[in-house]
Order: sequence, then C-alpha cells, then structure tokens
Amino acid sequence: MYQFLKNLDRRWIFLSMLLAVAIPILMRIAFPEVVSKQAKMVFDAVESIPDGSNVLLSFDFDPASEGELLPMAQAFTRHCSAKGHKQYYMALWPLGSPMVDKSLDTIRAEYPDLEYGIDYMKFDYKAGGEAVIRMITTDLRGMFPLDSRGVSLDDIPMTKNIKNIQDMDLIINVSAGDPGTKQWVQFASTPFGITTVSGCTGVQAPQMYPYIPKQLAGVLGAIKAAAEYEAAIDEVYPEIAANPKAQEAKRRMGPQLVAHSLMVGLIIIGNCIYYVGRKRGDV
Amino acid sequence: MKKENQSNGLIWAVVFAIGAIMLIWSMSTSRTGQVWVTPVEHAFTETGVDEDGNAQWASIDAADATVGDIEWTTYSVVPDSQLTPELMESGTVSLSWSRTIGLWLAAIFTLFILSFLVGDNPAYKFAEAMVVGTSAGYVMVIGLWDVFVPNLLGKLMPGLVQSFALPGIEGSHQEFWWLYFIPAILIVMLLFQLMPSGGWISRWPIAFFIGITAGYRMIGYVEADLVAQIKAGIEPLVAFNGDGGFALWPTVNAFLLTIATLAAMVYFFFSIEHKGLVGKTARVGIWFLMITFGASFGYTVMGRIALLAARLEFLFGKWLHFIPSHIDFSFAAHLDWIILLQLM
Amino acid sequence: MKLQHLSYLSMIAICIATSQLFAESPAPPTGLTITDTPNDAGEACDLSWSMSPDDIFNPIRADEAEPNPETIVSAYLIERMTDDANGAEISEEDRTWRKVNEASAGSSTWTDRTVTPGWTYSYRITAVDNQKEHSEWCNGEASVTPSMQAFNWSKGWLAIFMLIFGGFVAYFINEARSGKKLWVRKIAGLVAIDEAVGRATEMGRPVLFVAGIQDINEIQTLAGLTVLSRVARTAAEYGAQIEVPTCRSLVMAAARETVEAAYLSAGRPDSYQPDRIHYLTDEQFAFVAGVTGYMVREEPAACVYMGGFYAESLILAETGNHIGAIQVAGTAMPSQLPFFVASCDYTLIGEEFFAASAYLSNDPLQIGSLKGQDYGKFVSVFILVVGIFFATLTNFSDADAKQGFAAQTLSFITDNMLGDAGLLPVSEGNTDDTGDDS
Amino acid sequence: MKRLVPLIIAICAGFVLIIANFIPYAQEWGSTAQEWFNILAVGAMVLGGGNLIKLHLMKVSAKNKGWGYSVVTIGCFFATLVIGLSKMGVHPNPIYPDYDWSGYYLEEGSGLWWIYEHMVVPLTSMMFAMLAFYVATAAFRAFRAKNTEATLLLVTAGIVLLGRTYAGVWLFGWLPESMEWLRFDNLTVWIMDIPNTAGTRAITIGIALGVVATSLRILLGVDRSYLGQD
Repeated sequence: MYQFLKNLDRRWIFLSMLLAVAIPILMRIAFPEVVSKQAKMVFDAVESIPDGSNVLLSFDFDPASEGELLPMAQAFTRHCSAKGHKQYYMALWPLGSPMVDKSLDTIRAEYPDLEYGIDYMKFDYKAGGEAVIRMITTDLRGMFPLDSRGVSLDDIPMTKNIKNIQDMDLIINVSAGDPGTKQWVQFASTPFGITTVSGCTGVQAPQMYPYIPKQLAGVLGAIKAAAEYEAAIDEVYPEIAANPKAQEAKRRMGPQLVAHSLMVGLIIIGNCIYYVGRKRGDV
Repeated sequence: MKKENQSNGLIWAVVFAIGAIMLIWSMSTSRTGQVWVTPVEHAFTETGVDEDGNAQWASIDAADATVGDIEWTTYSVVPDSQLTPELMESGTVSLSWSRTIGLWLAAIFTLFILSFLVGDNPAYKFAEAMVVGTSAGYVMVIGLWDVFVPNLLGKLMPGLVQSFALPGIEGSHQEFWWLYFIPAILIVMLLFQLMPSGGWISRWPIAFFIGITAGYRMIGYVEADLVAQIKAGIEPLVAFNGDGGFALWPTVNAFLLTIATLAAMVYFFFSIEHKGLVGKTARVGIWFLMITFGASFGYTVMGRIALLAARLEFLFGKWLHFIPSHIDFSFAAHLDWIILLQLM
Repeated sequence: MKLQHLSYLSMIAICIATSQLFAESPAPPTGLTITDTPNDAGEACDLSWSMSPDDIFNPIRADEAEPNPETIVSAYLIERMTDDANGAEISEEDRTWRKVNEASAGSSTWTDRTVTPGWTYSYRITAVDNQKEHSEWCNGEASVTPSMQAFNWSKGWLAIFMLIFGGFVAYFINEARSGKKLWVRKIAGLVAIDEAVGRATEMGRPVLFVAGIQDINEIQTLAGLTVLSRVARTAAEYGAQIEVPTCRSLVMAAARETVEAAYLSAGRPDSYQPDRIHYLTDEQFAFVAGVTGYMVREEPAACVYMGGFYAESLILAETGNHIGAIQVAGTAMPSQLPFFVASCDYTLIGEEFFAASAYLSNDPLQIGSLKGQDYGKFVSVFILVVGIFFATLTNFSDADAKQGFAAQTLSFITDNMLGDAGLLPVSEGNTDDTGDDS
Repeated sequence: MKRLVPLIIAICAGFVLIIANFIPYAQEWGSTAQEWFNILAVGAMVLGGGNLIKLHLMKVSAKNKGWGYSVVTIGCFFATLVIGLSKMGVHPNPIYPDYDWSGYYLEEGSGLWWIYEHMVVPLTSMMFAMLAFYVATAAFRAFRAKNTEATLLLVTAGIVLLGRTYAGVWLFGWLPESMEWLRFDNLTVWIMDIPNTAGTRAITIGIALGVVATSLRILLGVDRSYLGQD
C-alpha cells in the first residue's frame, strides 16, 4: 500500500478529481447555504441604495471564467432588476461582451417590463483596461461616444445626463483578473470615493480583503459567495427564490464540497506517506 | 521520473470505456449534440433623410417588405426545455447543421485537451496547434475592429470610417485629431524591426512606452497600494464595546493584525541581515505570509473546481443531455457517507 | 358676535384650509451655495443646500411628529442658466433656466460636471413632492465661474511622498556611483538561476524563460526583462540555448533587444538566435497550451518564470515539475505566489522579485536603489506605527476630548498626509463644512 | 547614439507623466498615452503574427518533426483572420441597415462567432479548467509538513477548503454555542480577516515600493537592459 501510494501515478489523482466533480453534477447534488458576513455586506450595498439608483456593472471576465463568475453576475443582474436600478453594463475584456449579453438576455426574459435605454443599457468593449477606467471617471463620452448598438449617448434617456461615472451610485465589478477589481479600486473607488462592490474569482478574493470596507464595500469570492448571495436575495425576493435559473451557484456547490474533501484527503494521504517514509528513512 | 508506461494502457482503457458507454447511452436515449433553431426575419424600409442627408431606416414586418427594402434572416436557438417532438415535426424549427457540427467539434476539442492529462498525444498536439493559430488570428481581428478602426482610423480619417464601419460616429475631425499621427508614426518605427539594419529605430517607440509605464504605474501604485494601505492599517490597538467596556477579542485581533503586518514587512528588508531580533521577527513574518498563501490556495481551489464543473456541465448537459432537471438538496443528510467514500 | 356666525366662520376657515391643503406645496430648500470644485481642471461645480423642512430625511425633523403626507419631498429639481460664455455664443437653450439634475430626497449636495471652464453659471433649486407640486425656487447666492487650477493640492502629500521615496533611491544610487560599497543581504533563490543554467548546459537541454503574460506597459514585465538580460548573459557564457516564448508582440520586440545585448556583452553575438524569442498568441490559455506543449516535447532542463502571471502559473509549474526541470519563479501577483511556492524550487515573493532584477545585474548603482527602497519601507513603517499610536490614544480619550492633540494629529496623518484634504489641516473656524470623513 | 536617444525619450516621457498627475490641465495625458499604447500594441501584432507564421512556415518547409501541426496552425490563423476581417456572415447594424459593414464582428451566427463559440471558447476554457487537476497533484505532492512554514500553509489551506463548503458547518455542528468560533467556516472568516489581511497588506506595500524603485531605475537611466546594444 505504502509503495503504491509513494509511487502513485499522478493520473490516478486526475481521475479521482474528474469523478469527484462529475458524479455530483450528474446527480445534481446541492447543499443548503448560510449567508456569511461578506455576502451580506455586498447584498446590503445593492439593497440599501434607493430604488432606481445608477449602477455601473462592469463584467471583466471571459468564457474561461464563466463557470465561476457567471452565476454571480446573473445574481447581480437579477437583484438590480428587482430593485429597479438603472443598469449600465460594460466589459473591459475583449471576450467579456458576450458575458454582458447573457445578462441582458436574462433581463429580457425575466423582467420584460424593463426597457433598453431607460432601465438598462450596454457599452461596448473598449481596449485599454485601466486607461478606460481613468478616462470614464472624468469623461464618459470621450471613451464611449456610442452605446453597443452604435447609438449616441445623447439619444439614450438614461445616459443623456451622465457626464462620467462619478454620477454612479454604485459600481459592481465582476472580475477574473486584470483589468478588474484592483484597477477599479485604484482608479475609481479610491480617488473618487464611488461605492464599489466586487465579485471576483477565488484566486483574487484574498487580495481584496485589505480594501474592505473603505475602498470596497464588500467582496464575493468565487462560487461559494455567489451561492450565499443567492441565498441572501432569496430571503428578500421570493419571486427570485422560486426561479430555478437563479439557483445556479447553489447547485455548483455540490461538486465543490466533494472535490474539496478530496483535496483535504489528498493532503492528509500525502502527509501520511511523508511521515511513514521519514520513519522508514527513505525520504 | 518516468514510470508512466506501466499504467498507461490501463488508464487509457478506463477513460475510453467510460466515455464510450456514456456516448452510446446518450445517443440511444436523446438527441445528443443536436441544435435546433427557429428563423427570425428582419426587414427595414427607408423612411426619409435626416439633416445631414443620411437615409433613415425603420424596422418593419418582414411580410410587408417590398422591393428596395432591406431584408435578412437570423436564427435563434430553441431551448431544450421547449423542444418537444410535436414542435420538431411542425416545421417551424429546423436542425441547424452548422451549430450541431460546431457543438460536436467543441465537445471533441474539449476531450482532446483533457487527454493531455493522460499524456502528450496527437489529439492534444492537434488541439494545441489549432488553439494557437485560431486565437492569434482572433486577437488580431479584435484589435483591428475594436482598436485600430475606431481609435486610430476613426480619429485620422473619420469621414471614411463613418461611411463604412461606424455610421454612428461624427464624420468630421475632432479637436487635436492630428495628435493621433504620433501612434501611427510609432507603429511605422516599430516595424523597422523587420529591416535587417534599421532595427534600432524600433527601440524608440518601445523606449517611449517603457518610460510612460514607469511614470504612470509608479504614481498609481504609490497612491492606491502604498499610501492607501498605510492609511488602512492605522487602526486603534485597543477596542471597546458600545457601552465603553473593554473588548478582549477585538483587541487581540487588532494587536495580531498590527504585529503580523509589521513582521511581514520586516521580512522584506534587504539591507538588514536576518539575525537576532530582526531574524526572529522576519521568521514570524514568513509564518503569516504562509498562512496568507494557504488561504489564497484554498480560495483558488474553489474557483478552479467551479471551472471544471462548468466544462463537465457542457459535456454532460449541452452535448450528451444527461443532467436531470431537478436539484437534489437531500444529500446534505448523507454527507458523512460522501466524505467517507472520498477517503476510501 | 353670535355663536352661529362663529361656527360659519370656522367652517369657512376649515374649507379654505382643506382646499389649501390639497394644493399645498412643500417648503423650499434654503441656502443654496455654489463653489468651483477645488483642484480640478475647471470642469465641475459643487452645489450644496439645506434640505426642505418637508424632507423626511432632514435631520432637524428627527423628533418631529408625522410629516404632512401631502408635502413630503420626493426630489429636488436643479436648474441652471449660463450667464456668460467667456465671449462665446450662448445657445438659446443655455440662456434660459433648464433642468440639469433631479436629486433624490435626502440629498443636500450635488456636483455638476457638465460645465465648461471659464463660463459663468447661475443655479436654482426647488423641492418637488409626490403630487409634482413645486416649492418656491431657491436661487443660488452668487453665480460661479469654474476655472482650472494650476496644481492639484489635494495630492500635495502624494507629491511629497514621491519626492521622499524617489529621493532615497536617487541618493543611494548616487552613493553607489561615488564608489561606496553597499551591503544587501543574499536573496535565496537567485544563486539558483546560475545553477539551473549550468545544469541545462551539462544536459545539453534548453533553458525556458517566460516573462509573464502582460504587455510592456506593466512594471512586472519590465522587471522580468531585466532578469532575462542576466539569464541570457549566463546562458551565452555557458553556451546554453535559451527559449523565450512571449504572449505579446511588443514583449517579443523588447526581449529581442535585451537578449541580443546580453549575448553581445557576453562576447558571443554569433550564437544569438532571434527566432528563439518568439510570439505565440495574446490569448492566455492558448499561450499556455503552446508553452506546455513545448515543455513536454523539448524537456527544458531549467524553467524561469519572471513577470506578471495569472492562472497559468500552476499549469506551467506543474508541467515543469512533471518533466523534472529546475524551476525558479518570481512574480508580484500575490494570488499566484502560493502556486509557485508549492511547485517551484525557488520563488521570489513580491518585492523580492523587483529587488532581484537589481540584485542580479550586479551593478552597484542598481543595488543602491535597493537600499533606497529599504528606507522607503522604513518611512512607511514609521508612519504606520505613529498613526496606530495616535489612533489608540484617541480611542482612550472620551468623546468630549475628540478635539484633543491626539485626535488632531491622527486626523492630520490620515486625512492630510494619507488622504486628500490638502497639505495642512483646515483652520478651526472652517471645519463645519467638511462633512466627509475620507 | 542608438541607445542615447531612446533613453532620453524614456526619461522625458516618464517624468512628464509623473508631473502631469499633479496638474489638473494634464491629468488625462496618462490615459491618452495608454490609448496610444493600445494602438501600438495592435500595430505590433503585425510583428508577432508575422513571426508566428514565419516560424511555422520554416518548420513546414524543413519538414521538421510534427510539421503537420504547423500546417494546422497556419491554416487556422489565416482562416480566422480572413473570416474575421471580412465580417463573414455579419448582418448590418439594424439601425443602419444600408451600411453593409456596420454590424458587430462577433454577431451570433456569423463566421467569427462560430469559430469563437466552437473553437476558442471550448479550447481555452478547458485549458483553464485543467487547473482543477493540477491543484490536486500539487496538494498531494508538495503540501508536506516538512517544517513550520509548510505546516502552516497546509493547515490553513485545509481549513479554508472545508470552511468554504457545507462540510465546514456540518463537521462541527455539534460544538456548543460558546465554542462556535472553532467551526471551520468561522475560522475561515477569521483567517481571511486577520492573518490574510496582514500578509496581503505587507506584500502589497512591498510591491508598491518595489515598483517605485524599479520605475526610478528606468527613469534615472540606471536600468537600460531593454535598450539593446549600440
């Protein structure tokens, strides 16, 4: 047993990881969620501003991170739509524009009363990352003379009186890297004091903690926090709770749990091998 | 290090067997990998001319379109939940061959990449060659349509760009438009690198932007990461309850936070030898850095598994139609079994 | 007067009162002041006013009874008129009052960012209730002409810090230039690079260098290129082959200059092969696919990762581990450090990575900059400790003593030095309008 | 000469931008420069793409091992480029139907969309998802309690891993209320709030200082490795 584990072909580990994720997906296992402090802070940031506030949603991720961030982005969209916030969508990643489109599709399907140009609108992708952020903090039209459909901002009711993003009441940033939350904090939230919340990948989340609460009003880290955020929304908005599409993140927590316990198991086994090996003197 | 071959055959056999069973099972029970679409007609008619002499168009019902109007058809995907056998036979929806082939290709390419885990093989090499070529072409296309056309051509030749690619922009030059000759010239200078002898000219644009980067980044980092982080670190060491009483745990936490921050900063001093008190402090600093890394690792694992889950959902759901539609929360009661099975 | 008459009169009075009640408009906001936003390019004006007494968010209403439901303020309407356009033609629309904003109830400030520098504007404000009834207009006390400031004083301390940090670095570079020997501790892992290149030479296998996946407009990439210069030089001296796939075209162009110069300074310009420094694709994971493919096929003996890395770090490091290469990594991406720490032989953590680029060059001038960096750190620690000391002290003093020395010093450190409140604290008589606690 | 002029250019550009940050009049110069950089980066793709094609053509003509894969790369590159640049299958923008080229280059159903959706997305996101496997092997192989540092790393990782799932709540559900802080989900919150914040803050401040020193080395002309030879 020891010899087998010591010389274990790493592909057996690959296979067990594949099964640990695949089986819960095929069986659709899910577990209940308890809303944590961070998820509550983010929820409150969106909930506490008056209905109809200006909210900028920047979706800075691409299909590669879709599995981790799309449920979170969708939850933000549903929450803002239910609150009737004016939603301004943008994407700083070249492949991020289709991610915004998925949110617009959600609004069209689930909130047919909301109208493009009055309740929500979309800016097209612009290259430049943080330069875009810096520019739109002072001059929105300099960067985006047109919306994603090619219409001038002056002809869109909800952008007519917006000079720059300092007119936003809240920035929601869903980010998978650079440009992302760090750049929004550096160039929009810190210098201009615009309330900002972030939904980011698990890998970024620990780096965002020092920014809380002054530079960031809250952080959602990865799919677990998205599931908690969904649970927080469910408590206040029963119509969202009844929508199976709004439970994506919770469903994704099934494979998470099994895979995480596999990881812990692997660490323990690895250390047992190490311990036994050291006793036998062959390390 | 090379002991792969002993179990190579076994692993391949296991992988192929599972895959084949799933594929056959899926194909015998559902419309594996099929995409059905419904056509959407678009028609536009000219309504007049605006003050600049540009034609104005309005969307009309396709049935009313006449000669001179513009018409085209797009297709939208029918969601699986709505696709019933009656609908499929009614003729209003049709099987989209291009999207069906695309879906199969996407699934096969996903498996090709996955096969790298078993070992380097022709399938992975093929996928690798393809992804490098495709994505290099793709980023060039994006660069051209998203940056080059609107931000350079659109500034230098707005009339031309307005007339063909971006009808929404102003057709006349903006103030200071001639400044955009600078990046155009810089590009030309950069391309001198292709010359055998004039390569040194390409250093000018590179040096220009390296200088810009140095100046521009420095300020950003000092403002947001240095000054703001020092400010964020200034918190009282002693905490009180709301009623003025001494709060033990918040005080301990505040002390720990401060000591840990300072200790970790000491680790990064380069001109002091890590001996004696400094050495011990630096050691404590490393401990806190390691806890930070551990936490970061744990968080990241979560993200990575979500990504894998999304890809498997694509394979099992969109392609093979395997995933049941209900969510099962009852497994929370059997958590002990799941964890036990894992540890086996 | 007869009692009957009195009751008639009172009935009439009630009628008048109720009819007025239905047409009642809210009380107007008061004291509209307009100022040119300080420290900007003259493109904004700050407006502030006192809320209408009928605004339920008005703090002076706090202990009053139920508000009159007919006159609850729902919004403030702000109008603007251009008085003077600095000689330019004023459009018809700008010459009359026109709506520029509708601020929600409970707000008492707004910044108009649609102004043109040098023009002169007047403002007026009214409260609107739920029945769309307007209050009387409150006119701004004076018109305002936004103008551009020459220097942004809110960033005054930032400039001072830049001078201090820059001064230290420049001073020690100068020290080193004048021949003074500066001591810097050994950074573990840097020696390993030479070792790794040496081993690659022995085994006749290439050295792989990846300078991150960011473009040259990132400092990390520049630091990575400096390390590359050293690695390439060692490789040239040993006669090892170096392979540099890049994720950006400009990095390829810059890396070629760097490596060519390194080969030249090692005295072997003829062994320089520009095609070994090549572009793959901008797409992150396509790039990784290409690099890992190269790794399993060519099996480089040493892999050096120096630059800005993202998720690809672990794919690279695990593949490198699988092929048994010596791996040295350095990055300032905190999120990727755990993976490099876990999978590589040596890892340069954050600041060490930047230091390494100086350390490796063996250039006394560059090492001088490290010393300056340390002094910068010392200043940071000092401010942090002093700030925490005064914050703790302030916390001990009771609520009445908030104006004491400790509190004032603390506010000077956090608001002026580390904040954007300007060079010096605002004088005593002027403190009432600084509502922000940023 | 070949090094001096670019050095002067770099120094001037850098210092101008530092000063511009404090002058309201010039505060947008940095953004403008970054916009130019993006334009240059697109122009540089001619260098990069050209180099990619050149290398693979050389492989094909020399019939190196695996030259067939180079053919695939070249073919995919040009196919994507032609389809994307010609906006194959893209309809005009519905607001300007008479402008044939006004449509979005990634419109659903168009040629480039097909490539993006069925080739770029599955290939790159599967490559990303491979990380799930690599973290598992890294954890198994590298997380060994060799010394205090390594032990801290792996114990923290284990707590956070369990604390961020329902298992963290479930495993310690039996703890009395006074001991609830020991539950893994609460411990995770504490780890994130205290040690993680401290460690990250120290790293962040250090990096900022490192950036200052590195920038100054460039701006003072001490580090000129990027300038090539004379």
